Amino acid sequence: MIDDQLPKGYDSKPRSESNGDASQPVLEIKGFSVAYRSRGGDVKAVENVDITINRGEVVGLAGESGSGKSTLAYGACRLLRPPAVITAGSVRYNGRRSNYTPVELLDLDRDQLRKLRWREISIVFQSAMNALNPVLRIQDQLIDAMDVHLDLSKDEKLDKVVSVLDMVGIPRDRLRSYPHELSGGMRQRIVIAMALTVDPELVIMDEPTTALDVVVQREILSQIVELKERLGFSVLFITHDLSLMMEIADRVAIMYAGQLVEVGQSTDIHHQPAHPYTQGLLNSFPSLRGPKRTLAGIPGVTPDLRDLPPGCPFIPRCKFAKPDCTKVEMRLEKVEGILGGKHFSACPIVIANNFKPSETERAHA
Amino acid sequence: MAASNDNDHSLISRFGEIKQMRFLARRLGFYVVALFAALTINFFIPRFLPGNIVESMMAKYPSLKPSAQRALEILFGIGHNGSLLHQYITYLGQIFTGNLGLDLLQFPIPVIDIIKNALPWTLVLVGTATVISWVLGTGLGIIAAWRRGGKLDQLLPALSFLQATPYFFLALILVWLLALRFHVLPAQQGFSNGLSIGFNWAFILSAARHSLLPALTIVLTSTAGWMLQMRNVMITTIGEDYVLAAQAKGLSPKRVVFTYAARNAILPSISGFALALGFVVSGTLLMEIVFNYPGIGLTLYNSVTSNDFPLTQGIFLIISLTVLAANILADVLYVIVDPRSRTRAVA
Amino acid sequence: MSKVESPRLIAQGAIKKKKRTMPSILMNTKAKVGAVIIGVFVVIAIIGPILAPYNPSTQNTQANLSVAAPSLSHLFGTDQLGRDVFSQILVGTRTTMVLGLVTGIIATALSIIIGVSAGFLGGLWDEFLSLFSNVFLVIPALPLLIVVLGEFPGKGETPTIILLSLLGWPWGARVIRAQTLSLRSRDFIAASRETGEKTWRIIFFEVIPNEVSLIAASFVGTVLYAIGASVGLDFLGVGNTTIWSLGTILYWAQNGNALQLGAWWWFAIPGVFVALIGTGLVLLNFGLDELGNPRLRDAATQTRINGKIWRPADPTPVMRSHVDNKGTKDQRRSPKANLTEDPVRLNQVHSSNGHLGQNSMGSTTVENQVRHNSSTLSLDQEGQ
Amino acid sequence: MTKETHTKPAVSKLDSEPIESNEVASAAASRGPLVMRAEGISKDYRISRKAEGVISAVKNVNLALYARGVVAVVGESGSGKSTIAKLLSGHEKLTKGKIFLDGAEIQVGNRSDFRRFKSDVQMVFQDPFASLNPVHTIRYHLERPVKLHQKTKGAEVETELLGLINQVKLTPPDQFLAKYPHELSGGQRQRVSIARALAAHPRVLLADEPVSMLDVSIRLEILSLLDDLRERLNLAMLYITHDIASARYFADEILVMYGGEIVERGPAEEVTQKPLHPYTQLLVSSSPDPDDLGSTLKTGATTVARQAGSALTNSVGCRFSDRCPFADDKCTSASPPHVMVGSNRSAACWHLDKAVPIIHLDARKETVSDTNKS
Repeated sequence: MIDDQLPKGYDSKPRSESNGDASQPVLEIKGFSVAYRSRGGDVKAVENVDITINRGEVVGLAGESGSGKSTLAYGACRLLRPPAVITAGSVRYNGRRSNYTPVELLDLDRDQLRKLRWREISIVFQSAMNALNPVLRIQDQLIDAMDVHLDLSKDEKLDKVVSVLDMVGIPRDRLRSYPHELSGGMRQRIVIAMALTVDPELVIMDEPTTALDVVVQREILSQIVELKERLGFSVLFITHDLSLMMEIADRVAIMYAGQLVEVGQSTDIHHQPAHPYTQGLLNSFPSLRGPKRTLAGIPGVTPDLRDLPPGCPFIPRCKFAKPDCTKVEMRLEKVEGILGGKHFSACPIVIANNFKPSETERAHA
Repeated sequence: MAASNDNDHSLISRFGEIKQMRFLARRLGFYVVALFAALTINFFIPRFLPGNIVESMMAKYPSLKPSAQRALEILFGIGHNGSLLHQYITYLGQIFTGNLGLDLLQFPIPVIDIIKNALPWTLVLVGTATVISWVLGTGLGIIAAWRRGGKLDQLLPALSFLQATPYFFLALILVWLLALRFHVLPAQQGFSNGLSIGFNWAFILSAARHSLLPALTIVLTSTAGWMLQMRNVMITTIGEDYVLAAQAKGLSPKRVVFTYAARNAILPSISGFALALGFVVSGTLLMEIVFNYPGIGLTLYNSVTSNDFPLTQGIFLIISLTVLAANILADVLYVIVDPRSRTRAVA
Repeated sequence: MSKVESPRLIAQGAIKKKKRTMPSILMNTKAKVGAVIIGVFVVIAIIGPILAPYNPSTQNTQANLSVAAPSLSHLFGTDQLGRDVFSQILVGTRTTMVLGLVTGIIATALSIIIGVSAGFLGGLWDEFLSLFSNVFLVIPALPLLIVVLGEFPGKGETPTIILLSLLGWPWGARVIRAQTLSLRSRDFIAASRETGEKTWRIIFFEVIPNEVSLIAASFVGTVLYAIGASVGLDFLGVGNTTIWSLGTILYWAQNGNALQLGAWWWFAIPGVFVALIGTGLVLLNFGLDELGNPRLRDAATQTRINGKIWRPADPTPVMRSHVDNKGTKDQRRSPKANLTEDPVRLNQVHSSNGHLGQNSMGSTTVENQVRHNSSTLSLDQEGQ
Repeated sequence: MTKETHTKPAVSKLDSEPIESNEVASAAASRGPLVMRAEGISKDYRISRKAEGVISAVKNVNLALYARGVVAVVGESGSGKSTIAKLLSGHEKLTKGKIFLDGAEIQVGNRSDFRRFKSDVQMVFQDPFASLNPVHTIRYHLERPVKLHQKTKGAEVETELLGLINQVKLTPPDQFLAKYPHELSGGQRQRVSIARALAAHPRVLLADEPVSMLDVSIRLEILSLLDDLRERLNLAMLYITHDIASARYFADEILVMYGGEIVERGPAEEVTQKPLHPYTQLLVSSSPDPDDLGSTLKTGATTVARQAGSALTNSVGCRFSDRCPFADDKCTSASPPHVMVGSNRSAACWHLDKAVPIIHLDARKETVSDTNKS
């Protein structure tokens, strides 16, 4: 029944003939570039990014403002508007409702994408106040995605909405409320619930708790993780808070100036950051527990994306920078660290010459 | 799972309640003050005018009987009956009983009766045309915003021209083209001579035919304005996160456009509607004069040119009241469309 | 919380930086056209009366000059008294423009005074001033003007200017008040209090400079209103019909049965002049709107992708571009890829930047991209 | 796991007499002489005419700022921490209480009083994108306070401006003066903001979330700039933040606020490492901890704390009681007084004896994960 609703081209084969592989990643982004066209020139907001999200995995995407992390996520879903243009790459989605046969998102037309959206990939927006339509009741905003994607009766939909709301800890009497009648924490929960109404395979979370206090943030994140375990979706978690990311993500990708500079298991990156930028970032967070460390931060300012110098974009702020760095072509390179695992960095200089656990090394590592 | 009763919630609803009360009180206060302002302006106008208005009128209309002088003096509160305050109170009393005095030109027909004859023409014509142009303009604005850069958007300069064209000038052009050159439609008056006003087909058809040109004038000139406003607000609204969210949900474009974007974009248009009504009334006044249309505007003009002061005063008051009534209507509409304007405590 | 990372911000940043080099209002096509139109009329208003070939009121009783169609000696024809319409329009444009501008200045000044004090002082002041302007807003202006001006015949344009100014300020005041209210709560106002600045200095040096584009828009709107209303009043003959203005020309045309005589030059030309002035003002305001609202500005810049209108519900366009050494195009990926690039458009876009400038554009396959992306260390390769 | 090692703050003192919180010695006092002191300050906002329509945003707060010392006020949004900054800076009027500068009570009745007060007490704002006027150059932003407070003219102004720019390490100085705010990055703007505050040569700097709007990599630079400035310029500093980890690094003393009241105060290291009050404990345990490999966020085991009730309305009893795991009838019927724990620490809780063992649980978890790693 569900299969009938899927667009052609993303589920044409009947399930029995499927030769798909369920162990393949849910989302595979390759060579992905996004540019903002403007009269002053192209702003290369995302440049040649590779990233995969495996089934049931939480992948963290971290970086400073303007590093392109949101652009990457929204661009992969093709939700950016002009002057944004996808200039290169491929985004393959691969889920159980597509019989694990990859679907190339960049080739789908509007109506095909429309059927795939939310059903397969849903989004928790950053600002709950802005992501909810102020003139519609909560109930209508939760149900309208089901109207499009699920073939259920009105009562069944309502039941489902109530159960999803219950999962995020919102009583059902709030269904008939309008967004402005709810507190910030409640709105954020509603936005999370909204992303789960049609059982997506992948949920993109764009700084879902940034605006909240730590106590509420912790509660909501615990709920998200519990729901993830229970419902089995994958998460792309976007944040600028690296310590939070280390805690919640299985794998972490670090972005700088529109490019990926480091990808790896969160433990690898935590204990053995291989890119100077990652080291700097980790070194920017005061720790609440354990002995006090000397914190350094990263001097300098983020580069102008319209006018990137050749080579590594981090050169002006990097303490390991050498003349050779201007010739580096930004590519993720496997790191052979003491922890092993899948760990890649875009800094060949540090990797080749003096890769060792940096001075950011933890007291206990 | 924890019962969710976030800390600021009760505060939010309480603030909401208080804001709501204040908002209501403010609107009510506004209506009361605006009403009194209209009445007071009306009261003072004859007093600002040079000379004794009643005597100059008596001189102008020799047919008036001395009894009329007394009536006029009461109406204008001029003469020898007490203080200004007393006059004002007498005047208010008269207004509230619906007594607007007697007309001079067609003495002793009460002013209110003349207004009663003229008002329906204007209300039906202007009301219908305004609603049509608002709906049309808003609809076109939605399309223009959705297909920005499209054909409709390229018409913007032409539409600005239409918006900038004075009502009466467009009316002149239309009369010249459609009535005088091509004789498609009648140019003057509200219905053909020889018909009597009543519920018969001959009259209704004639009235409809006569109203086409004036209606076309209003629609052409005011549609462009609504459209430009709606287009700009709509483009701004399309940039909101909730529209993007609707799109990310895979909702049909129809639902994204109407329920998410347009539903929000229309709010300023509604509150602008009431304010714009004043301009509409002004514009149609000129238009009625061009078409010699028997509405309230033409009646006002005639009363001014013939110094028929009681009628002028009465019509001005009626127009003010109509604009106020439209404001109330827009307020109610706004409350229906925007839930934020009717926050109440949630149990 | 870190600043929201928004693509919009990035794109805007790019635009903003560009802005420094040129007054931004002139970058806007609509505003440019509007400014040119208004500029032409200002010139006409200044030198028009000097250029007028005839005295606009001089009658010419020659029979063939009564309601004569345009000719070389009478460019816009004559009226039924043989007066030169061209001269009337040149003289009348000045009257109408001066009235509009003077009213605009007075009414805008009132709007600023009332709007800024309501918004900045707040409290009871705000309640009172807002109420006051709301009441003025619902007073039907034209009927009132007809009633009052009907009693001051032959007094020239001064009563009209005074009355129009008195009735024309509330809309601007409302907008300026709202803006002031939002500025007042901004941190930089608190910061200047922190510095110890006096209130008047905060108002004039911190608040008002931030409202320039709004004040300009309000001024333009008021001029538009004043010209519209005064032309209407003159057309009715409520003002002084012996003064030449675009409205009184129309009044005489209407009285002289220009319509019935088919003398289109008599009523159409002055009317089109009024409409053109209005169009200029509307366009100028449109430009100001776009200036103050980044989203409108975005909408004005990028609307067509590959010659196809992009609608907000459409997916992000994919315009794979690959610069190859020969400067030729690769084959398109598949016939299904309906969003392939439009070379002309792209070249335009890129002509001003160094990234991909001289090369012609083409698309590349995903496979190409993947190969391109192979994970070999590339220290030995040349940079671009 | 031995109890003794982790209960260093003298729990034995818990049953000592209730005290006024201003009797607690400040951990910042050792830095330098007392500059500014607030005694029992309160701020009520009236939201309706009715008696219960009063919100006390700040209730009976005592604090003292010492030269070269940093006092941090930590709490969630709506806890009243920003109101404290507004009260101390004279932007809001006190409902109750007194503020002393150098022992003299502050009266800011008229404008010249206010300006004089402003040359001693300056504030740095949270949002560097909003706190600079977009239409003015950096020069204008710095010149005004210099002219107003230093009464200098001509060349002296120029030296003063370059000095300020140098002090906040914006180089090269002459280039920055001619720029407009939108040409600067967030970090640079915040430096300008700090320079503007310094232009008055203040003795007290109130920093209201000075880094929360900045990128993580920049935050540290700004904080170390502030740290450097207080040392060089003898500034007494109030640091308002929701990030308790940054307070640990930057401040000498931490005041934890909840519902407009100070619930716990003490030396930064002690408050963050051995929190006493149940709310501080919740705050600390909720902060993200990258070292916590057994994190509940990875396993999905939820430990949801009880939700907050309305904290700000006038109610009797402890304001945290409706979220507190230890709350009983006593907590909802009477406000707890501050209990002194050591010479420079106190917490306002009826059940410190019950609450404090939580520390052991927490500490044990830490140690367990530590042993796992090594």
